[in-house]
Amino acid sequence: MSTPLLRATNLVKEFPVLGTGGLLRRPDTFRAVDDVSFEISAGDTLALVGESGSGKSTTARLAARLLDVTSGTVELDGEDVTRLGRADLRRFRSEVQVVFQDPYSSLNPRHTVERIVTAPLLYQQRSIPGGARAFTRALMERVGLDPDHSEKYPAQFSGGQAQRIGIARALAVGPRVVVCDEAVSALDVSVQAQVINLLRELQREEGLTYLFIAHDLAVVRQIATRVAVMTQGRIVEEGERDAVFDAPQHEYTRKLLDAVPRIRPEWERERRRNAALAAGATA
Amino acid sequence: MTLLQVRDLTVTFPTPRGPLDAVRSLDLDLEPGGALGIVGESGSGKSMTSLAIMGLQPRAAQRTGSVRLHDQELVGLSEAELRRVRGDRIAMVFQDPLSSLNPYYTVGLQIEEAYRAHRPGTTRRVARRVAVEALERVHIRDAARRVDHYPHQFSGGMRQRVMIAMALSTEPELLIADEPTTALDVTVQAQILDLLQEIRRETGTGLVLITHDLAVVSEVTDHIVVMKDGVCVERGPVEQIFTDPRHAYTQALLDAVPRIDDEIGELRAVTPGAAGDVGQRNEQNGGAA
Amino acid sequence: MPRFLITRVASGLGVLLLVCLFTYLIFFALSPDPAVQICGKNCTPEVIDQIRGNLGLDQPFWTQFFHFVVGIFAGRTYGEGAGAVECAAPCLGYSFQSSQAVWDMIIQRLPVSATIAVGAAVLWLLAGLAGGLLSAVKEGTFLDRFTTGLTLTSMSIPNYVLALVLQYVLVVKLQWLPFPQAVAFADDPGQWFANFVMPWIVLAVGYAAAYTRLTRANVLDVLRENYVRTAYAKGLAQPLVWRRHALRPALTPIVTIFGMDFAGLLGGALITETVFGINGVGKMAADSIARNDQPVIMGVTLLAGFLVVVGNIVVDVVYTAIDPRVRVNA
Amino acid sequence: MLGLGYIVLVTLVAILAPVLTAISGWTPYEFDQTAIDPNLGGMPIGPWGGVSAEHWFGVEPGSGRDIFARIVYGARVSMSIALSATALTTVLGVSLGLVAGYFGGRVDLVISRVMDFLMAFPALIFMIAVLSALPAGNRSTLLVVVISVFGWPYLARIVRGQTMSLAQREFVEAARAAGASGTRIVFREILPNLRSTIIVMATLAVPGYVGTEAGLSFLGVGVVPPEPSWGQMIAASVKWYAVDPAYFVFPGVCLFLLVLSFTVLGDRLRAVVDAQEGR
Repeated sequence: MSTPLLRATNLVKEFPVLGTGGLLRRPDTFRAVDDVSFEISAGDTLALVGESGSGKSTTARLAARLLDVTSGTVELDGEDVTRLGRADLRRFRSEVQVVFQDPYSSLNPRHTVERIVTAPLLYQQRSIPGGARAFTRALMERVGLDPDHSEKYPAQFSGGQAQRIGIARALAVGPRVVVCDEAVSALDVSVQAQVINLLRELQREEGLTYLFIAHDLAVVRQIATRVAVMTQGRIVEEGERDAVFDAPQHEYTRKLLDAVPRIRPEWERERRRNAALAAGATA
Repeated sequence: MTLLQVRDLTVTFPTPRGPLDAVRSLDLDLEPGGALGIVGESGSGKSMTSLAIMGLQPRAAQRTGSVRLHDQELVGLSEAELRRVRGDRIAMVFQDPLSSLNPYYTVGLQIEEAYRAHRPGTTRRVARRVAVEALERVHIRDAARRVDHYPHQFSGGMRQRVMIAMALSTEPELLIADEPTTALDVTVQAQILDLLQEIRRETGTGLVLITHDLAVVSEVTDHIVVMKDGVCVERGPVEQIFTDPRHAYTQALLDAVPRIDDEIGELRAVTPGAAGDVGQRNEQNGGAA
Repeated sequence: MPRFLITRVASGLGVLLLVCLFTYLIFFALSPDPAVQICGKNCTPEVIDQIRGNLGLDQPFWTQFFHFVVGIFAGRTYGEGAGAVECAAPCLGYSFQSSQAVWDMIIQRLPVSATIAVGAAVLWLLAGLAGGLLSAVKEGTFLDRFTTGLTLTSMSIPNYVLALVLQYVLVVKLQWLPFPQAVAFADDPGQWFANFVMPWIVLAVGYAAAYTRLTRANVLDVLRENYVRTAYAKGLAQPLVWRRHALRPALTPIVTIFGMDFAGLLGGALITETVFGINGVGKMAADSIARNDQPVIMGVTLLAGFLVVVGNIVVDVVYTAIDPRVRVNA
Repeated sequence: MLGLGYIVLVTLVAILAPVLTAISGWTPYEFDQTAIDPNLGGMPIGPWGGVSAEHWFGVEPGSGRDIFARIVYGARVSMSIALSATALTTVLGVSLGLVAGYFGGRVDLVISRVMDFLMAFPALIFMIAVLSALPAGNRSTLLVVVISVFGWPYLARIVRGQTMSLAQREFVEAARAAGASGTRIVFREILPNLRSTIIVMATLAVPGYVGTEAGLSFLGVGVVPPEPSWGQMIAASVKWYAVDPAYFVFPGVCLFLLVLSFTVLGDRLRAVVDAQEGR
């Protein structure tokens, strides 16, 4: 079997507890991520699902090396990246990019779109192919934004559009892996659907690999190929998407699935039938 | 005989570019013991609706129309008369329970004051017993001890239970819950929704549930109002809305909901024109507040 | 004693030690030889040497500094044999000018400075809180704008200018008040009050303006909080909402600032005391600076630093008592 | 608007001081014995402290020096010291605040302790002591340095707090994910977001420093005579104010108006910034 594109092995992350510790005393630690391992093959989407405090976002940050691990390794293409120096880290940053939860918070309010999406190349000291303006326009078109708005500021865009800017920034360096940390959670349902579609389309066209962090199981069902369920810093169940959703093995997974509010399937079926009838009638 | 009857409710804000309707010509009806869901995306005016029913819209806003609770008209009441309705006959639960509770006082005191505001002459002893009972009713364990704790000592779900206990302490006829589970985890959300259902069953309190989550309203309410840009685009019994939506916006919204037990297809996103002529008014004004 | 308090006291002591060291260092490096000063005109090199020996000025810097710090806690002895002078703890040395013990000088004048500080604090708290609340209640009205204008004006008058204006108008022209002179409260309360009222006003005006603005801003912020909306939704009357739900959260941060301001003032209001010729710690400091009386300046500096540090700690303790979020976590 | 006008006026006056005194005919250092009455202990001759066509703002009692000329040159001192001190404090406060707020940990610990120390320090007593002990040469530079050393923590504390909250925002994490170094994040990502805070704080610092300079000069440790300063003139007027209030009024009013103008300007700026940021 070929090596997976991204592999995390026995990840552990501890944080000092605020208010403990002093001059002579080590602070107490809280283990946010406790022995987590997973693999993602190229072109796949692994969804990390869990409730708040489950450690899923910390895991994502460890995988993207936004946080340093306490122990364990993260491998990209078989190379351990947890201890990369500055120059090698830059290479890693051009392979692994992140899309964040809050589109407004994740975009610098004082920078224009052009400055935002070209910043990664600048920070990695790479030249901008075709010049900043043309590069920005092409990128904006790719994520479904009007290229004429490249000189606008984030506040001038709607939430969904702002999240597209965030995606464009992630794509700017041509990454292979994109970590989506609750990337659609803050969006209205209509916009959420658009952004999910965009992410799927990009994956289809460019063979991107996603590590998708979410608490919304319905969203995960729409986008994941594999699912890992986290609680209290550990992965309790991992498997193919349909296997996890249709035949959950772990008690916690079952509890989680049971809690999700649903529109009754029979209503749903009837609605589709009605919609089809209506479409037939007008045709 | 209706519990809540809202007619032609309009909330208008003055803006530099002229007045803007956050809610326009809204009608609502709720039978005693019924549950009405108001669904909409951000900026649809659903939260402003709940505040306007209580007369709690921001000072700058202007409210017109009619809000009747049983036979009493609430629009035009004096502040003192309104106060007798608020918290006693209509109670509210808000989205973020942490910021909605005052961090400086125990939850007991905050429940007690809600009760005593409407039962003048109640002794502290009695009010305290009411507070403990209210906490017990929302299934907070060890209520006699927890009543003296501060809001930050509770978890998110427990805080929302405190808010509900506070709302219920006066045995209101109507409970308005504005996104009561949005800030909560899915397992906690399920518990809170169960609690709301249980309360409705046992006390006959009418419920107005405001949310952006279609699946939540489909489980909890029996009538639904769909709002967009301050206007009701569609209303009806829950089954009809979910099986045979008439308005293009409702259809598009339902198409866009990602479903957990569904075959995977392209989600049909709401296109800007889908709402038809409804949205245009506010778009000219730069969108609803 | 909770752990955070130990940490605070320890870091406070550290700050004091640094204040001590820096002041000492500056004088060591900059001042002309104090022995020459003390000795006066008809002086011989032998006498100078003897004075140096008695004061320990012939020793290296760190030794001098060490003796000084030890003296504060344990007392020290100047000179040797029959001429030795015992200086009991807390020993801050002796004035070069008057040969009085610095500690005694401070203790003598502290009540005067404290009187000024307390009176001014009462004034500015009353005016600041009332002005801020009124301004917040009447937000956007003429009264609010007037108060804002008044606070900006008050903040812009340098206190010595205000002091001179008051003195000119009230004393020279209208003759409502006498020229300030030291009178004990017990001897003549009316005279006592007449003496202190101008310093109180002069000191209070700037603070009152700042507290007005702060109170107004805090109250308006708190009124936007969700829990205030909850209180209205519960059907509470506006006065109760204000009193219980807005006032306490709005005023709590002011406690912090008040503690610091008051502590800062307790150590003497240098300019005000000088202008009015009131014999408090502040005027003593100004006089000693003019006469290069190093031990006195050291003493006042240390006292002021000490008061600020203590004020800080007191504020922390009070804060844990009034803010339940801090209380339970501590 | 009036405030801004006055600031512009004082700035122009400060820059054009030599031209103005050439027009008025008196330098700040010339004694005019004819304008004072030696029989009355050197009282200026004429009403309002000797205001006349010859001496626009009257003359100094005792010496007969032209007050207009001294006010004009005093404006130079006030403005240059206050503005230099503001510039220096801003640079110190912003850079140290940014560094402490962003990097946290030990760096923050050290900078924060220094700030605590400086803020607990009885600054006024210390400033007076240091300035009186130091040689009088180049007093202006000394004043700027001493004022700035005690002034920067107040700005740094605010910058630190804002930096800490900005550092929590996801765009900072995004920059890190994009490969930005700490310095780049601080200066490219965070600093632009502090722009309005810094402008407002600096504007509000100026009146404080105008007041501090005048206060120190009033106490006799600021600008050394015969070079004029408003604070020093006010101090000199104390002996005379009962008989010659005009001598006190001119520098007092000029000083008050300058402080007030900057305070009002800063307050307006703050309101505009708050409104823009929707607070």
